[in-house]
Amino acid sequence: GTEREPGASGGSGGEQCQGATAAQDRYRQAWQTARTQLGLRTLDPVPEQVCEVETTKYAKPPGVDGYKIAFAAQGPTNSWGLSSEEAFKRQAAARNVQVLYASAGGDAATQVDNIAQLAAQEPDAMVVVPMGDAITGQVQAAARQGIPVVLCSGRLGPGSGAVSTVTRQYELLGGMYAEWLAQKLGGQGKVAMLSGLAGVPTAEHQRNAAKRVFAKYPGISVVTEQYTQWSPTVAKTVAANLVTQFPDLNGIWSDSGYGDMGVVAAYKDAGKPVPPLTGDAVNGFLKAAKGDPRLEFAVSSFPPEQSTQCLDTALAVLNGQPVLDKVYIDSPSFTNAELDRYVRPECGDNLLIPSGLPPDQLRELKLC
Amino acid sequence: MLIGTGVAAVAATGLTKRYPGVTALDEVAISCRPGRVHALVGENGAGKSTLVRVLTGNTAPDAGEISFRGRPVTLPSPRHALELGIASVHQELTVLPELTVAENVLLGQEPAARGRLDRRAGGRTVAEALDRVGLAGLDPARRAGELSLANRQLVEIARALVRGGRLLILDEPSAVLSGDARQTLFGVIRALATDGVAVLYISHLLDEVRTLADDITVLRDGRVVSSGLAHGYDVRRMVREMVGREVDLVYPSLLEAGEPTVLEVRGLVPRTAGPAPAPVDLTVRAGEIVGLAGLVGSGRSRLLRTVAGARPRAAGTVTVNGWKVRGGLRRAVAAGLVLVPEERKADGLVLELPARANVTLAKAPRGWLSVRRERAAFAEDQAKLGIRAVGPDQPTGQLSGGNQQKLVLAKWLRRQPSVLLLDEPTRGVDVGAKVEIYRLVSRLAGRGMAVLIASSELPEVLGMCHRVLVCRGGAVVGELSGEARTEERALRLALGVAE
Amino acid sequence: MTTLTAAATERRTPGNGLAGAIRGGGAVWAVVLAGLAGLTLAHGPGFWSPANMAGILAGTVVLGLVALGQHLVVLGGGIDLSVGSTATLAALLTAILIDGYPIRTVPVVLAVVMLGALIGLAHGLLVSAARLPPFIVTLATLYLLQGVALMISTGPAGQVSSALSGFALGRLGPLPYALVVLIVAVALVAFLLRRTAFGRHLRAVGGDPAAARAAGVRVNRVRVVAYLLCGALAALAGVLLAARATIGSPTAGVGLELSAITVVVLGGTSLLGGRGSLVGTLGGVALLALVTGSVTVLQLPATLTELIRGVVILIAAAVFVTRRSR
Amino acid sequence: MALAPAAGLALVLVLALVTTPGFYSAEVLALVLFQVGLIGITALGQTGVLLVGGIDLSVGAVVGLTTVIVAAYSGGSPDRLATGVGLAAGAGLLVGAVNAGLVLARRVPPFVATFATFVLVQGAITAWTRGAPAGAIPPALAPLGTGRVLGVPVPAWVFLGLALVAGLLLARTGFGRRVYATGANRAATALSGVRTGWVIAACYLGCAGLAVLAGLVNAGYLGYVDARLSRNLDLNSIAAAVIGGVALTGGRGRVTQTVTGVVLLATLLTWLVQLGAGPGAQLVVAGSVILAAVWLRTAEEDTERRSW
Ligand SMILES: Nc1ncnc2c1ncn2[C@@H]1O[C@H](COP(=O)(O)OP(=O)(O)OP(=O)(O)O)[C@@H](O)[C@H]1O
Ligand SMILES: Nc1ncnc2c1ncn2[C@@H]1O[C@H](COP(=O)(O)OP(=O)(O)OP(=O)(O)O)[C@@H](O)[C@H]1O
Ligand SMILES: [Mg+2]
Ligand SMILES: [Mg+2]
Repeated sequence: GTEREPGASGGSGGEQCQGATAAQDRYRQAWQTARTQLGLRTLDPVPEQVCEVETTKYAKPPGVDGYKIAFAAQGPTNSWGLSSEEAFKRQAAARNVQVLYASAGGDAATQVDNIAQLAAQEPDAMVVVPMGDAITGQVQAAARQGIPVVLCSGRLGPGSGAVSTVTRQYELLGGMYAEWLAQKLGGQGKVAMLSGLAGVPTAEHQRNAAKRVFAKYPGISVVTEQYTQWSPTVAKTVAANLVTQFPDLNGIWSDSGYGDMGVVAAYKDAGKPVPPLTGDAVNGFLKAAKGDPRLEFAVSSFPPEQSTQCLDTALAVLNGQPVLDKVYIDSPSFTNAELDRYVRPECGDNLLIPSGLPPDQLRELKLC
Repeated sequence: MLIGTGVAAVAATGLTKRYPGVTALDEVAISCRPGRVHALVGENGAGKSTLVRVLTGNTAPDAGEISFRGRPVTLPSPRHALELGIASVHQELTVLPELTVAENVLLGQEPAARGRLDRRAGGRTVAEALDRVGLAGLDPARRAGELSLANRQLVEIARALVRGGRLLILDEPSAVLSGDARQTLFGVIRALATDGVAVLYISHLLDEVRTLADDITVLRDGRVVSSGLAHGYDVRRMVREMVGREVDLVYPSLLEAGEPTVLEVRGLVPRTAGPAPAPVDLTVRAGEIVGLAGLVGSGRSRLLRTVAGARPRAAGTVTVNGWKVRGGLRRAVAAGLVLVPEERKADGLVLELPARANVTLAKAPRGWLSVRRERAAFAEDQAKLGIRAVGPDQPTGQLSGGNQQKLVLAKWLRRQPSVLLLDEPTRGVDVGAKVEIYRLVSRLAGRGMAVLIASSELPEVLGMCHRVLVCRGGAVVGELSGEARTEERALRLALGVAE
Repeated sequence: MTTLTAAATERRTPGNGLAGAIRGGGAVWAVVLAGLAGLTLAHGPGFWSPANMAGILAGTVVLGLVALGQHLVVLGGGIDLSVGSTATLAALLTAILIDGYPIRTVPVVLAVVMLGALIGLAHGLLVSAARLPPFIVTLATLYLLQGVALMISTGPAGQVSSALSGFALGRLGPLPYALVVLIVAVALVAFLLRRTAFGRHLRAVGGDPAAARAAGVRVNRVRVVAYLLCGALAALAGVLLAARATIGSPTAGVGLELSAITVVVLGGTSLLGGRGSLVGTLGGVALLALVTGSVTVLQLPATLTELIRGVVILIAAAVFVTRRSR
Repeated sequence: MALAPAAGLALVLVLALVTTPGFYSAEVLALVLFQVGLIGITALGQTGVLLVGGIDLSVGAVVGLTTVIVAAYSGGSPDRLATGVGLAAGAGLLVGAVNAGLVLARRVPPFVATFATFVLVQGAITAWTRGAPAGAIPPALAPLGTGRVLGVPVPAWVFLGLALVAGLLLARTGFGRRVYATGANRAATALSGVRTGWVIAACYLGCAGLAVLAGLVNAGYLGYVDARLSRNLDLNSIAAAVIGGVALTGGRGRVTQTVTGVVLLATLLTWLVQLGAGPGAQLVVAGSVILAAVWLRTAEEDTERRSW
């Protein structure tokens, strides 16, 4: 027909949203917390409707070996991926869940095949750490096959067919960094934006949220937008250019602590003070910040351990308990004022702060 | 037939082609008439192949006109020439090793119906063409790379025949061909001429030119020296005009060979994939020149390569001056045993490097390289061997065949070897250079070097060598020396027919 | 004449069969078969289940299409590093232009494939008419096309019609529908290579352009056609990427070029051109799909998956020995 | 002909002048020179491999491997630095040896052989570090990456020195002669008594060795281990050499061409960052400039040769 089709089948559309009032409150509360933690005057939540999803149709008893849950993971391409998986597996062991695992190696195209292959093994439920929007169709296919899918630490567009999305909200992160920076600069100044990888949702959602915030401040001008590939090496090269090109730069909005490590190194080499800076809390950055008392920053985290909540959500679905279509993870945000509380000088640069993994496991993974 | 009928198939005037440092063609005028075989002779580097490339649209001339059947034409690409009916066999083989024989024959002229290859028609055409060049027994589905050089050349000729043009240009087609195949080729050429095709024929084998040609043009340094009916030329005149002076066309007289045995080969069996050939024994004394004769594929090249350590042996010993040489080319070279291989472009030279670099390649220093000294070395060899080149820095690929061959010789002579193995040393080399190579070899032998020559030119082996060993099936089946060195005996031995 | 030689009849060199098979890409299939046998032993019924088969086969379609195009270009003595970016751009445009309207499906798919062909045409002209080295030309367009995709959208965009995504995601038993596209493309390329003058000319051009030109082959035209087909096939792969994703993303085809070249070379095609085996290329595709699939099926530890991939490629590469001495 | 690649460089310089005021400052120049050093060190190794008709895709993996080994072994302690560097060099050379072994002994096409080792090394790093490399870079390495002598970054000096050495080695020594000869015609060179296998192996080992050095420069530059480093299939080293005019078919190309290519690429990359044109535009500009640069490099004298 000539009609436009709706955004594919099923999914977490808002058609018959059971007003999850409590959840809605918790959502606003998360923004409120971040606001207080960073000491912001204002931080307006992005409008978002959280609904409760009926899951009785997915309810089923566990098999003899417990539930079989597929986990389409990012793969151990960095400490985040590693920690996410370790936390998931630990939780699975505790809950007597059998895990079917697949690693995407950080690549969406590989994950498309991973999901197809995991679905072929007929798991009771599937947890997917989305590597990009390219997997949408395959997630829909799995959902149509009757497998309840929980998206974990990331999201897809509406109509993906996932029962629930469990993640730290990108808009919260990108937005609060921008708000902190704008307020720190008194609404005036030149800002550089350093994102991760072009075209990758994790980077683009945060960047877009930040730009919406900066747009509210006419005095703030974004002088350049660069990508760091979440690599401190690339970030340092980019930042070295910032030093020379914008000697009067007032602030740096960055979405990652890995990038910040490079930024700090570049400014240190140039013998210049680092402008106020944002990012996620990576121990290497915090350790570097400790050596520079003048450094002002605001960080939060995208905790890898949220995978445990993804698993729990999947289990709730299998038990037929109602779940929220969007579960937003809360996690501490802090500024340089609280550095000493969070930094782990005894641990490695790659540790993500605050870590939810027990100390013995951190040691075993050589993170501490 | 005295004079061909009608207008010239192709006529060129004022053709000029310059390369950096050389004028390959200098106001050349030539005309080929239907029904006649026009031979083009000249020294290596005279410009023959350049003329062919210009006439076939492979190279654009700097100046000059070409007219085809009376009408002026421009030939921006080989395809234009082919469409006019100018077919050619180039000196550089253009047979593609990865394509099959049939695919090679039909290349660029595949019969097709609505885009789809007409295999049956193609098969018929190929079979017919192969039959005409005497390759009736060859499987057209074989990969051309597996064929011997000679058969690849015949495949190339078959390709030109399929084109069935009005002008057929053959650039040294016979250089790699055996006697039989040459006769077949001559038959084909005569038949074409009778059908009214104009043939331009290039060869260094002047006897062959004499028997085949109706007209002759002599080229020297890119200029036409003379042109006329073949009757007016004998070999002497051709040589004189080619070289620009009188050349004594006799083999240098053989000096008495010395006493000590320099090269001794005992029970040598090359490692082969198929059945092993019989073990070979041979000796060469100091100052002795020994020839290896045999049919194509009789195993001469393989034997030489095995002796030189360029391919592995299955059994046997090679002794040089009393020292046993174990396998491997480097050990052989160290012992003073060197090989001038048969395919000089593929195996003898690095064409991309300047001439001086090839001369010093076998003795390149471990440490610093002095360009000055290298140039000096080249100048020395140039004088000694009469190498013609623009200068020491000319890319080797631009040198003519004979000069390239001398370069390979020069390379090895720098190592002052005591045994020199020469595989087809005069293939594609002009008469003048040939004589120079003969003299050089005989001079080297005179200084006590042991020389082993494999050649398909029987008169050459018989004239140059003290002794001739005849090969068949990879084995040495007979030896001729002194008065017994006759072509007939050699042939009988090679073919394996009793006297 | 006094030359002593007679044309001996040529004999086939012994071992031609085996050498031929290896040259024909047999080695990769040997590795694939060994892998299949191993997987059957280790995980028999689960591995051969229709759903699992379909999963693995579906993984061959996109790579297979891109590899087919690459095969043509490499056979002709070129290389195309831009296929991943072409596929990305095609995927993004497919989703954006269809935007959920079923009626647009066919015209958009055709237009996108045409666009791919145009990109290929540009490559072909730059390489043959302007005589620029293909490696740099396509490296430049690798960046350029990816840049264009990101300029169009940095995020997910558009939406394909359900018919298209249904086709890309559906299966009949162990056979994904999308496999049909690959099979048709393989048949077409095989036909071109074996049954048309183009196929022969392509190998001739790859083997020795000067010789091919001298034989009257339109060298430039042949090259241009190869690049054009390669671009069109890459775009078709992009369409399938979009169809599988149901939406467009500016990173859909990132990295495909290396897999494609690897697969082609693993299959026994020479990067110098002129020699290649379609069967081998398909074997390479099967091998890569199998490696990715089996890691999931066998539930091997994640930290080892890349190591295993490397070891398998290394073994496959080391197994195929092309002794081409005269 | 020698000026041709420089035309591309001139193009970038003019574009930079027009679009980014302040590009011609000492500070930006230093940034360019740093990039020159970083890209150049591996490009020199790549040049050797290209000259013998090969290609080395494992360079990026060796660079990453070096930083991981140095960090893990030394743990940031200066006394263990030397041993760590030694271990890294050993590992890097092992990769080079595997490449050479595959190419020579098994006649694996270099593209596949080195791609396989690239994936393998990357896999080995992942298997070993589980994605999160531990340890720290000893500060003693910092001068190698961040130091400046006479205002010029140390990596650029290192590159300059190495380029001189490589230039002399290739153009003025018997070894260089053997490299060119081997790349241009291996059969004829081997038949001249040159151990072509060793020549080729030396090039792969040299390339791996330079990749190790580049890894040390990288480690010194950043002071941390960058887990992403080994995941980059580093095409810059190849691109620089090829843009400069080194033939991918072997036997043709000079170090000066590689240097030109390196400078061109480094200038381009720095200019792109300064341009700050956004992700898409940045790539579009990069692609267009590379195209224009090769276009300006007038058609090679011998275009009918196979050369991709
Ligand atoms: N591509 C080229 N570049 C530079 N010089 C060339 C080139 N091709 C040929 N020449 C030079 O032009 C001259 C004529 O060469 P040509 O090949 O036509 O000689 P020829 O008569 O065919 O010799 P031969 O008998 O050895 O085949 C030689 O001096 C050669 O060095
Ligand atoms: N025309 C051929 N037909 C069959 N086999 C051949 C032919 N040419 C070479 N061979 C193979 O190679 C072996 C030795 O060939 P080789 O080239 O050494 O002979 P040759 O006498 O030097 O011939 P040529 O004069 O062509 O160089 C033969 O025994 C055969 O196995
Ligand atoms: Mg000639
Ligand atoms: Mg021979």
